[in-house]
Amino acid sequence: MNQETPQKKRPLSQNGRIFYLVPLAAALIPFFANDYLQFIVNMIMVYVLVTVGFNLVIGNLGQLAFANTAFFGIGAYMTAILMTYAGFTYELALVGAAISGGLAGLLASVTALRGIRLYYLAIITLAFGELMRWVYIHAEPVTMGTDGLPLPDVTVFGMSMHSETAKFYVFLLITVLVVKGTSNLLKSRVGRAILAIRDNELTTASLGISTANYIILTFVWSGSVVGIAGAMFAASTERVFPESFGLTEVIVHFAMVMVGGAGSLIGSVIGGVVLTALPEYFRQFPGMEELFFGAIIIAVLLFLPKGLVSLLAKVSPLFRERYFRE
Amino acid sequence: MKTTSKWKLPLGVLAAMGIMAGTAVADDTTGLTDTTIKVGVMGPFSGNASSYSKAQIGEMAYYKMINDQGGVHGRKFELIEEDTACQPAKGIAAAKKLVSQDKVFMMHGNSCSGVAMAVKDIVVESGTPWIVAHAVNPNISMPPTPNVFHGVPAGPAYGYTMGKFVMSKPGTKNVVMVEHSNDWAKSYADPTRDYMKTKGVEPTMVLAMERGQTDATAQVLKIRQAKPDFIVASLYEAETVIFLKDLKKYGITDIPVMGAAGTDLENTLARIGDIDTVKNYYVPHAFIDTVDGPGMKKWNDMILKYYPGETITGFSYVSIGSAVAAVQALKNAGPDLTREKFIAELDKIKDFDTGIFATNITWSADDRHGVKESAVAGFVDGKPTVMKSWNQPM
Amino acid sequence: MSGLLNLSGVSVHFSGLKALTDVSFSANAGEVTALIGPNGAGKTTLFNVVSGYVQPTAGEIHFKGEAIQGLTPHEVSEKGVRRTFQNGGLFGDMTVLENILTGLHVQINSNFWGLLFGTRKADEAERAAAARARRLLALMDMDGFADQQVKSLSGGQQRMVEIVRTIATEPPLLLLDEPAVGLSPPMRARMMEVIKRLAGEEGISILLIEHAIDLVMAGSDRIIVLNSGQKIAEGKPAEIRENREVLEAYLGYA
Amino acid sequence: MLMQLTVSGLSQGAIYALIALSLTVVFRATTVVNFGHGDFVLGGAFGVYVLVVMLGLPFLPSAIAAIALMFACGILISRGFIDPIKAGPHIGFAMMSISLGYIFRGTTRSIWGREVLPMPRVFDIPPIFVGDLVITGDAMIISGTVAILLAGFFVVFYKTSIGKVIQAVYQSERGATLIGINVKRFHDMMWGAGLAMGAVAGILIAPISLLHPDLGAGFLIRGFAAMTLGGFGSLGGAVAGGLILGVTEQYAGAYINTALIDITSYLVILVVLVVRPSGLFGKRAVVRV
Repeated sequence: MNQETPQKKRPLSQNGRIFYLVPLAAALIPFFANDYLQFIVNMIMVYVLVTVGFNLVIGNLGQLAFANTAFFGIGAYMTAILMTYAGFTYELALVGAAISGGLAGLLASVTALRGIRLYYLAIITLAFGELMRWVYIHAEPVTMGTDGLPLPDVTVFGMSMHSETAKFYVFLLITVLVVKGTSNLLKSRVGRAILAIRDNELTTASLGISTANYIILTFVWSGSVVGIAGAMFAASTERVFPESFGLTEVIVHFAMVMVGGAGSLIGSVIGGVVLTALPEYFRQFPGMEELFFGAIIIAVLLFLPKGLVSLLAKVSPLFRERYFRE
Repeated sequence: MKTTSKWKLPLGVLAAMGIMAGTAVADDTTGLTDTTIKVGVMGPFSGNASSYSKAQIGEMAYYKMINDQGGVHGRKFELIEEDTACQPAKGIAAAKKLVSQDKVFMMHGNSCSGVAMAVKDIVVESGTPWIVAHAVNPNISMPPTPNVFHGVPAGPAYGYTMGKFVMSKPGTKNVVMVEHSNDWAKSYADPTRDYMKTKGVEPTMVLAMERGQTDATAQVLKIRQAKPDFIVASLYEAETVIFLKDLKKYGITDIPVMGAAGTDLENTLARIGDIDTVKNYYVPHAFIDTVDGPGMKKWNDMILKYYPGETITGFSYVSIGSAVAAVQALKNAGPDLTREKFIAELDKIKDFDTGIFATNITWSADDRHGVKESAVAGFVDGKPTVMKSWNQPM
Repeated sequence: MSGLLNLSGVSVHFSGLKALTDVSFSANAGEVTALIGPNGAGKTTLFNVVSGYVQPTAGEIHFKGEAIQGLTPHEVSEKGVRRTFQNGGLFGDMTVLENILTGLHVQINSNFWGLLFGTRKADEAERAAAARARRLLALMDMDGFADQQVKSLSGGQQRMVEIVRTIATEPPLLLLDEPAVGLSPPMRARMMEVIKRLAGEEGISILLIEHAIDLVMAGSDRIIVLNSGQKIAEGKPAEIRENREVLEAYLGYA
Repeated sequence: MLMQLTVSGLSQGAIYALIALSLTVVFRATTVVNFGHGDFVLGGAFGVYVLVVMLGLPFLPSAIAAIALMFACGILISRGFIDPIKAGPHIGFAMMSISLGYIFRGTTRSIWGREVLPMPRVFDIPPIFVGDLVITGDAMIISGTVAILLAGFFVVFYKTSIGKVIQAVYQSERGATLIGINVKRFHDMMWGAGLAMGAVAGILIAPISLLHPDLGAGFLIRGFAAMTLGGFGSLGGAVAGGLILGVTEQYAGAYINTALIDITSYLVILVVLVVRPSGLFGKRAVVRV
């Protein structure tokens, strides 16, 4: 590599500033929100990570995998199981959830690498997700079946996380770290390789890039992120139930990715926020959920295929995804 | 430190707002005005268990009727419906909304045991009086907590009823159980098993039949081989019909089938359309009469008055009895209502005839399972009949 | 076995169809070697064989003295044989710069954890790569297009970008599949100039498929002529111009 | 018992076969796997319910009307929802079809969510007893109807000029365009045919299963399992796969554990795709993307 003169101290780019401003502003939410709103805000962060993770596989890598609900459930159950049976503290269980989510991702990627792609991948991962739910229900001695597995007192570094406010600050920290880490990865050769594979796997290989490794990496990272989201979900509900990881969840995840913008990290954040908050807002019209999510995906596919973020990108270059650092 | 000074003012304002918000803590008269009582009604109004929400419909019809009669001590019920979709996470959001945003005086409802278990801690911590009016998991109100009451027969009560009925048939030794793998079915099947065990009978076979299955051949053929004296079928409405039809198909019409609460005879018969297939089907029936019986007419009329077009099934009545008891307790608490007084009055409800439950309600501070037993309904001479035990009409 | 790339007796049969029969030749380091021949002569098949997309039915291919037949495209690419595609292999959803950066992938010295945590080292490796990508684009006078979406470029510009991207991988041997097809005459001349410059200044050896005879004659050091899957001639441009068989088969003398 | 399980499995399997075949018809013609198909299958049944129970029409005309309605729905989906996004990534098709399915399900739920609807029994054929073996009226109606339908389908497909056209387009869309076939209209027709065939399956099963909005997911998964088993994209394979799946469910339930009936399809999908992705009868399975 030719010699470059690295700038010593660079001012934060506009992008960078926004990145830190949003969570800083968010940190003030507990001053306004009642317990209910705080819970919703916490759920928003859970779903932001769910979407961030899912988008990596379907948006960035362009693989149609339904295993996201499975990653989510595995993360949540792993957290509850590690805390209940192995006496893990929450922060350790969180790591366990990330690792087990990652392992589930590895499994999915192995299938993808065996040439099971597109619809085959979709169907096999759909089956995998439903099979996991069957396991949660029937592995009763461990999971307590449909009664749900309660979490022991959730503490982080010895401090209780029972209140929504405490959960909020822990979740905020996790969310910021995971989103920043994902952003770092995407704005590097890793992110470009993933995108290149989506566009044309053969060409990518011809550039000396090991496509298999990056497919594995994407699934594992996606699984870990969603596993972490699962651990947050478990802490939020304090009891893990099989019903939380059924087929309705699949469409919710899809909708979040599509509405925000497939293949866009900022889009994931937007999709997670909007589609967690909106249904809460529409609480008064129960029964509309399937119609709502179905209609919203169709509308996006027909009229806004790149999601809300593409609208914003027209307004401000801040929302344009960049896959390099300068 | 330019940034700090820039943030000082807004931060200070926010902190002050936070403190102010904090001081507005829930007190004993939360959710009350001189003319209203806010009641939170949580139920699965959407999602795949939405047929349970008939229970909330019945209960709300009752409250609306009381409102039309002038309310309680001049206060009318303001019902706030919250959907749980039978999903724990949604239920938690609903409970938190009712407690910390709508600030209801009391909560009455909940159909799904999973959701009820998930929200239990939240409700207990908030001190909101909560009458669980449909979910049957006994652990929701056991061990007792200061503010949670069970207003339906809980699982053990149903299990006791189902088990007792099965064992009341002379010579019952060989029992086969068929059930869904979900919390609903387990809450009936497990206590039934427990009761039968006390009588020295273990099920010969436990078979799974999942929701959405359209065929029960495998189960029925296994039953045919086992030749049981009684079958306990903890199945949801649709699957009950499929199961009974398949029994008939393979010529098993003489083995009695004990169903779970949630199906009723009239609708099951209507769906099957053939009395021969259902003549040996029995269901726990917590109410004084069958759906089409004269005893239920006034309740049916009440529901249809406020919810025209509602199809009435056994689910429709489940929560009305506890609403009757709650209204009684509110009356007894007098015009200067507080949560404390209300809870005290609920605990004074003893052997209370609700006019709809076959069994009276009794609550006390150390036993919140208000309804201890249920009757059973079955066909006698082709007519739906409520009965106490095998061959013993009420 | 003197050249950088040696083919000896390479044949490819697709279920009875003889796409290549017993082809042998060498491409030398630092030279532009051109493959010509009429449509269906087997040029693209030959590229596919060399780059690992098609397995030879018989014969051997050596690169830097190492046998590479039977390797996967990825393995061949790792050995240093890189190619461009006839129908544009650019990543349409990326900008020009990001495309070039993808070409620089293997040269960016950073690991997963460094990138994840955004360590200074990883950051700088990324930034240096971006700077280098811009310089490579400048080499082709393409630096003005760096932040444009690839989709918005003309066909010729896209091909330029693809070549720059392949060069970015610093390949010892570059396989160019019809780089000038569809270009305007000035662009074609420019393309040939660039190719020559690559061989000369950047030290990249080039194996080229090209239809435009004038370009090939002007720009290459050696020419291999294929017809019906067989090599019919080999030599310097001047020699090929004189070769009767070539004239008959290819240049259309009846 | 074995014979009885086989008979009942084949009758269930006939339904799965029809669902799998209708999925395959759309897939082969348009390369779109219809993830909303389970709900469309149910759509046919709900259509009949509305016409027969709510409007009081006789069964047979109602069934034909419901099938025609679903055919029209198929055309609408093809024209209004699939065609406009064909330039986009393939993932879009899957999401579109899932979403359309959810719309169907949401609609039925918002109308009948709190009810379990009985479908009237139309043909009450007494069962036949062969020794210990019972062949029920339902089984006879289902297998009979499906058999006739399948026979008709394969005759049309392999013996008529329409079938030749369909095969031609299956082989090569570009080629078909060259010989003057309107591929867009062909896609519409195949979507219509797929949904109509699915609707038949729904109408056949509804009198047995009653109607509630959640049946669709199970139908979809069983259709997928049957397709996978028979070899994705193979028409005959879909039929064979459906029958084998139906029988496998019964055997697994009776001889191993009744809890397995519900996940047989999932296990079939996982095992087949991992061990032999081409299925039992398929030629190629691995799709390079």
